[in-house]
Amino acid sequence: MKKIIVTFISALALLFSYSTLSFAKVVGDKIVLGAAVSLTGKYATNGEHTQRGYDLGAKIINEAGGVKVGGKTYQLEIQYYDDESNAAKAAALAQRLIEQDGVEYMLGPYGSGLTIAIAPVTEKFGVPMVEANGASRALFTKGYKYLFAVLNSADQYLNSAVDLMAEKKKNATVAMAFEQDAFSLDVKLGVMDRVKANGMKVVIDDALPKELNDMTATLQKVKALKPDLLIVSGHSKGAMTGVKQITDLKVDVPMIAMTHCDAAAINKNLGGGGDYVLCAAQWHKSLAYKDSFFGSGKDYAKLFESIYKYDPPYQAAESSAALLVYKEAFERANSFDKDKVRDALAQTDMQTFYGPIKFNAAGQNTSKPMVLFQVQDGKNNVVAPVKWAEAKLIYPIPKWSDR
Amino acid sequence: MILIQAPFLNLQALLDGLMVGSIFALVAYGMALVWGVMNIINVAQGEYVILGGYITFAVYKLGIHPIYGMPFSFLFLFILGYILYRIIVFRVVDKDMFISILATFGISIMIQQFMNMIFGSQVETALTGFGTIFLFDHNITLALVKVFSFVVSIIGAIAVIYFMKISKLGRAIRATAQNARAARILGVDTEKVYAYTYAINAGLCGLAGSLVAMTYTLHPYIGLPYTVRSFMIVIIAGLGNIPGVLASGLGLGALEEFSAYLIGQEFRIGFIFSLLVIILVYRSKKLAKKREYLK
Amino acid sequence: MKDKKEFTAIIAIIIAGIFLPSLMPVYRVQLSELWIFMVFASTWNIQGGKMGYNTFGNILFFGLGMYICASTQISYAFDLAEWTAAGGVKTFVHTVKQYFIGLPLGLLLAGIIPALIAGFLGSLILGLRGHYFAIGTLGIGIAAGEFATSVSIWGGGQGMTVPVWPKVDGQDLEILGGGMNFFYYLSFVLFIITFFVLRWLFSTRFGLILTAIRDNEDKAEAMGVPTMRYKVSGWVVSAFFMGIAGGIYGNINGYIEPTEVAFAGATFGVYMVLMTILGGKGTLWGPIIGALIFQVFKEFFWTFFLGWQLVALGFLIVIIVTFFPEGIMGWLRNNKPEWFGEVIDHKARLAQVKINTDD
Amino acid sequence: MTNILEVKNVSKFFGGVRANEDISLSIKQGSIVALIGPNGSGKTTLFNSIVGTHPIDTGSIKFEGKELSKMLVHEIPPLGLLRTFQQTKIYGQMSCMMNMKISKKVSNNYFKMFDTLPKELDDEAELILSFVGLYEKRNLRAGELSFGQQKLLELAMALMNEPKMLMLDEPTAGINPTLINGIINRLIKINEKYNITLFVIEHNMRVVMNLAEHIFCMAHGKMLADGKPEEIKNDKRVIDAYLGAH
Repeated sequence: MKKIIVTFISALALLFSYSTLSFAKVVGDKIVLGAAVSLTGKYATNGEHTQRGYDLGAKIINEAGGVKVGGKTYQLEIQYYDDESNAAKAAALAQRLIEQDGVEYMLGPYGSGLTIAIAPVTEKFGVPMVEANGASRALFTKGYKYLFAVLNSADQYLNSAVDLMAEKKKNATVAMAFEQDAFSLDVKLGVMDRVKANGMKVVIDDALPKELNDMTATLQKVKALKPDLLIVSGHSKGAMTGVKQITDLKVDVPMIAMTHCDAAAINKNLGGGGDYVLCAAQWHKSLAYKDSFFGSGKDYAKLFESIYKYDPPYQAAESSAALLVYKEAFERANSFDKDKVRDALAQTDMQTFYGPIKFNAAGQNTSKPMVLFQVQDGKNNVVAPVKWAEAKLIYPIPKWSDR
Repeated sequence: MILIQAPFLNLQALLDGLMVGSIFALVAYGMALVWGVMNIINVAQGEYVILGGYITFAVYKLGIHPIYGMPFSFLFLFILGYILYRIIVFRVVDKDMFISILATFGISIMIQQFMNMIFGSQVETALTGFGTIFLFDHNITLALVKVFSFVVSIIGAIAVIYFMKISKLGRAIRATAQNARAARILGVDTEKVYAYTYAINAGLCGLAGSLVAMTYTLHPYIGLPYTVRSFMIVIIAGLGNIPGVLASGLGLGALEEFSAYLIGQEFRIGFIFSLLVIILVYRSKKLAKKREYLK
Repeated sequence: MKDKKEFTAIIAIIIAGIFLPSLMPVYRVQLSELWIFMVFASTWNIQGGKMGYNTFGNILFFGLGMYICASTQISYAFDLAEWTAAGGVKTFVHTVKQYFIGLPLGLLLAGIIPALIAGFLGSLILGLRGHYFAIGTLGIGIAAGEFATSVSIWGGGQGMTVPVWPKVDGQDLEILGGGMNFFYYLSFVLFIITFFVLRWLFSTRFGLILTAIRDNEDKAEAMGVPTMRYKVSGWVVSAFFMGIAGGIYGNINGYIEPTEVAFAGATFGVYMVLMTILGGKGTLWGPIIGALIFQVFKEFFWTFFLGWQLVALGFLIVIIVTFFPEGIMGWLRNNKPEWFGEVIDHKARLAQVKINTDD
Repeated sequence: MTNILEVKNVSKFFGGVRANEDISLSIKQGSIVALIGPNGSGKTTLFNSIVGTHPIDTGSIKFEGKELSKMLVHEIPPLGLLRTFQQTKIYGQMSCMMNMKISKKVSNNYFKMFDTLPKELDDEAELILSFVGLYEKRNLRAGELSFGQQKLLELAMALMNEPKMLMLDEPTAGINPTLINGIINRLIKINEKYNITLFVIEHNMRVVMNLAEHIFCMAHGKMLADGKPEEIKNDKRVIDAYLGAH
């Protein structure tokens, strides 16, 4: 009994000592940013994209001379934890990053659910968090002061798709299937607004389970009811499963819109099955934005591919952008005081390869539109908004019998 | 109610259900085997399936048609199962079943993590390029790959039963299942039997996995649904009722498909589990009248 | 584990509980979690340890408690539906008064309602025995999570946030040093209460009968014990404390999500079992020691084995259940029986039965 | 003398097997009665039927005029009817003393569950343990006792519960032969001192003959014969049954 107690007192002591020698916000010439991303669990795919985005951003900034504060240059360094795609874990890890590792500048996790879980923590400690993957609208209505999102909120994802449909056909019918999670449900909110505004009719409204690997039931209904527009949102799993089974069942719908197509690389992995699908994206390499670090979107894509051997999905791009935002804010604040940095962040108004970034009162980047691309024989071509369109929308999608 | 609007959907749902069910049944066979023979509930079942899927996927990545992945999946998992038994599982065979549940749970999360490291976390699938068949002028649509996997799992299932009946090992397994001590006395090397039983189970999961890789999608962390369902199937069929597994597997698949139409897909798992509880409670209440209990 | 040792241990725990947060403030979250875990293990021990009924379902009461507490806290001051509605436009702030009436109310209900549900479910499902019971409870636990995912008043799959610690003119209210400490001490007190209640329960006829049920339920019935009544009552007790634990944890975590935070069978649900087995089933102290060890291990893994933590955890699980199924206390009982009030002098073992017929 | 237990035309079938067929017997208050018969003749089944382990198909079982056949297992002992098992059932992980103490009869009032055990129980338990000769072993885990000793413990536990009538299933099986006289003596004492009616299944004829004042003999699930020991001793049917004739 005593022995055991002793061992664990000492064990605790060890943990304790570890924390004391854990590095604070700025060590020597390093600025430490903290991030809990999903390296495992159901969001691992996009968690990985996010992490790579962050790493690339830090790498480039450091190579370009790092961050200049008070005449001294600092390197950016990121301390990661794995939140296992689990909200409880994410919140706990945020606590740990701030309290034990003394991190004072946070980067967001992947996914709305996890960001929602972390935001209360960062608020509580007044630690600024620039997040690149939490799109849920709920994030921007709680009056958070330290939360800054470089991306558009989820309710804007597929709106333009619905509008496109409206242009093509009066009072069209819509079928939709959304995963039961913070992000997808929010996308749904936006879609519903547009659907009402355009006087469309929803004929199928399915909810997908979180461990989804089968959408047959939905697709069979679609076959039966023949809607004009099919909308699917369920992160990468949803996109992959959806396209796969649409192909298997030869489901003919004039227009199909999804999220996370590029994260799941449906244009490559499904042997043409993904063609003609409309995809919502925060960013696309063909967009003509520029900055002095990554150059144009195309350059970013080339760089990313040269390191990670695949085309950067927007999850990576927006993550890299988050670091640019931080660098710029540090230099404007010219201080490491987290409140000064926070105010600097609030002032942000910059151009990046990823697009203009300017936060509104709620910390949301409003100056950048969503884009919509369509997979056209294996390539993702932007089709909306018209300003960026590099190809014409193909409508209706040719029947499987003619493909 | 859509099922009434489009009557063909009922048949469609039934067929889809049966095809899903067949794969689950195959997984359930393994579980029933291990449960019946070694009194172990193998919670790692789902992970074996996904791993098997990844093996096939790896073969597919080499540019070989995924069908040829099936034997590899089976063999790989068979060997893995054997090794795992020799290292870990044999320690929990004669312990409280609850211990075995936890032990296999430990195995399952380890496998998850390893798969995540080796194969990455991308959602993957292996394309067979099989077509689609339409029946009743396009009212019924069946993906050929599903039909294929249906046939394979049925064959697999029958093969298992046949194997149990005729082969020497099969008979040894059956004997052990009925009474391990007696079997031991009669000179059956039960350790060996256990090891092979567990290996066969893993192998079956592997086979099912390669079918999953062709029919559905793979991800290191979606093993759970397979464990869960095979579990249900075995419970419904009742222990030691190997032929019943196929029936209840197909039945459950169909039931689930209909539930997806009637009460919504998000409730699939919830539905399954509520069903499980209801069945158990009902059975125990019935026994209680005879002043007996489920045990 | 007889009186003197036990007494010192209790004192040690209480002192530690009071001073640890000021000793290592940065660990308050993990420490609060530790007390909560101890409640997990201790209450699970009533079924899994004392009674021999291995349940996976206790997480149900935890989750329920969490939701009930949060929704009470909120709806005491605001409209719950409005609060959880995704993208509700106005922001809600509790006044100090609202907060501190809502919280106790919430915790109370978080205890009572799950207890009632346990009473009802128990009378249905405690008729099952062996692994059928385990499976049945597993079913309940998971089904609950799945269904909670579509309860829109609770935010469904979006989850819901918990009221934030009230502010007095911009500054966090200073009671016991702010929200973090407050909830730390809340969970600590909960554990202490749980501990003493269980300590008393196990010393009563009730506790002994539970052990009897584990050893031989048929015999107990044949001796005229209405076992069902005992089993259900036991579950009610567990449910009550699990519920309150849930309420507190919800407030510590700040965000409630159906399958990952509330009905987290795959994490908490398994942890509580492991902790109990590791410490030793069926003893008062086993679960507590188990929880302590487990939490320390866990934190080590998540700190030093990034990316491998699950492998490490899985490995730990396998080791525990394959090599120490008896747990630490079990080991002690076999090696130091006198601590458990069992006089095992060899004489007694050899002693022959003698019946002197001349009285 | 009134009948404490009355069994009328009880039948119990397991599927096709007729375990008990139209059994009737009555036992006088305060008597010692033995139930004999070759293995598989349905003795234990009859015991189980009486204490409600399984429902009976037809017939009635009355204990002090109360109908038992519809009651649940745990409702019967409070009436004062208790049985022991052929295969001993004891609480293996607990010490003998504990086994004894929790066997004490308590009222069914719900809150009695949460009483702590009174100190006096210790003395009572020790008394009874020494009565059956297990005093030295009182602190051992019951699971460590030998089969015979567990039999004695079960008997002691039953006594602890202060029954009016005790049904013993082979009380001397597995017990060291040198002790058998002691047991017989004890059983008689129980019967006299505590005035407990005894109903005993027994194979050991010596025990039966010294103990019982009335004997029932079963064979093939039917009641074969009953009467005073010497009648049974010379009853041809009984002897045939045992020698397995017909």
